[in-house]
Amino acid sequence: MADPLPGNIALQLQLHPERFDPLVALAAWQRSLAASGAEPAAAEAHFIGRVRGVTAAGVPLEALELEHYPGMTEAQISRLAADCAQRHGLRAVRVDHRVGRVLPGEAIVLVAVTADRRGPTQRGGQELLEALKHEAPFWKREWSGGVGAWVEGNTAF
Amino acid sequence: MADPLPGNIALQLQLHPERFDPLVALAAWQRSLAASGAEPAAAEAHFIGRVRGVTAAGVPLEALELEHYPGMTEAQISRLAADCAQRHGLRAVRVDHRVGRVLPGEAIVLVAVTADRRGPTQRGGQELLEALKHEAPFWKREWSGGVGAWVEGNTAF
Amino acid sequence: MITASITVRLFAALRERAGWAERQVALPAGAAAPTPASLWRQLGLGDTLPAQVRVAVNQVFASADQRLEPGAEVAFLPPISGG
Amino acid sequence: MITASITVRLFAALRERAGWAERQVALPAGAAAPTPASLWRQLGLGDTLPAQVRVAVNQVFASADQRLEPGAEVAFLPPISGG
Repeated sequence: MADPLPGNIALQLQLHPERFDPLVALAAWQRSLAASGAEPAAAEAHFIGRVRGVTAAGVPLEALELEHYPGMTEAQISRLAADCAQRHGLRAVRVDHRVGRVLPGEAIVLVAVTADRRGPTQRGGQELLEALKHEAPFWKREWSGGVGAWVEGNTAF
Repeated sequence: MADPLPGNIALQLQLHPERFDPLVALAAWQRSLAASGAEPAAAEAHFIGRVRGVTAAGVPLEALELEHYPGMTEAQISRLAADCAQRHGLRAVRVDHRVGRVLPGEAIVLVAVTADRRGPTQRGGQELLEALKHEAPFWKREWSGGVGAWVEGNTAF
Repeated sequence: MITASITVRLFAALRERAGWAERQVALPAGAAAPTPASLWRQLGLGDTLPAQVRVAVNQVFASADQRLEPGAEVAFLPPISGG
Repeated sequence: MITASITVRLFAALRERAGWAERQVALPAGAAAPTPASLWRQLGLGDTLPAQVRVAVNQVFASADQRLEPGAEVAFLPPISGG
């Protein structure tokens, strides 16, 4: 699960076909970073995205269905993370993303990064989240009233 | 511990005289938000700051000593959080901050916020962190080689 | 004799509209190598590749006009909506 | 007769330089109300309040020139370095 990225950055990436708890994922990540023997990073930023209870059109959402491109999705996230880590001097990156059927309120994405200073940490985490949303092959279908509709494009920033 | 802020925002604030685990604090916060019956927020951002192993001057740090102004520090953080929550439309804010003697690698600050969209969430969390660093009465003393030196101003962003 | 072929994959709305997810396209010996854009026409997906459809070749984003090697996997990707 | 007073508090480097953390300053009956700046001089902390020292009155940031009510708590705060 841990791929070395250029410049000794460690990426942990996990796609979850079932519900996941972001804090459990973060705890596992922090334990593995501590086990590596490195000094804890001075700055760490996390972002958790959860499924809204309404569709883009404003009606109640039953579920979100998340399709991906097995193989390419993982490879593309690795490339995006390596790129972002290099640009911002990140030390470690963790990405968790749901696939399959996701219910309102459930976590859909977790992005966590560490670096030596708070500015690059925050900017790097934000940039990686935007990159995932626009450059990693995932497609959402909103299910409402038994009817599914593919989402074209992202929710407002 | 939970103060209502203007606009129905809940602030949880805790000053820790002893070591704290940010993920434990986050779990307690998430449980209390869930217990309130509100739908989970679509966006949640966290920042954790930890003590570096070297002083601003670059020599090994033994410990950081954190002084605060009991009463004013808590009141000022509440004001800063309410202000930031209103500006960015935050739904919930959690702040944990160490006081006393803090060792290298230990968490010194946790800022966590939720909102309905990722942009305001990330911006609101960052802005609150900067506000804490510049507007909440905390003073750091770096201990190194048995000598303490007060830190004037903040580390680079 | 083994016939060289290219794998074409469709995802999400494109897959559902076409009614298929994956096809093997045989490469006739001696014919010019196809491009993603030429395969889009050849498979009856449309006259021209819409600007919002992205192309991946061997699981990396690629130009719609690049020549495809035998054995390549080409995918047509509707607008991404992850995260 | 109870003498009205003002509490003055110092923190961090200011406290250590002055050698004290808290003092009660009595307000003579009939005298003009002091300001944080006048207390700074009166307590021998310096001629003028340095620009980087911030003032809190009753635990809220305040001007160094505001008149202080009897019973007020005024604090002199060196540059903040939290977070």
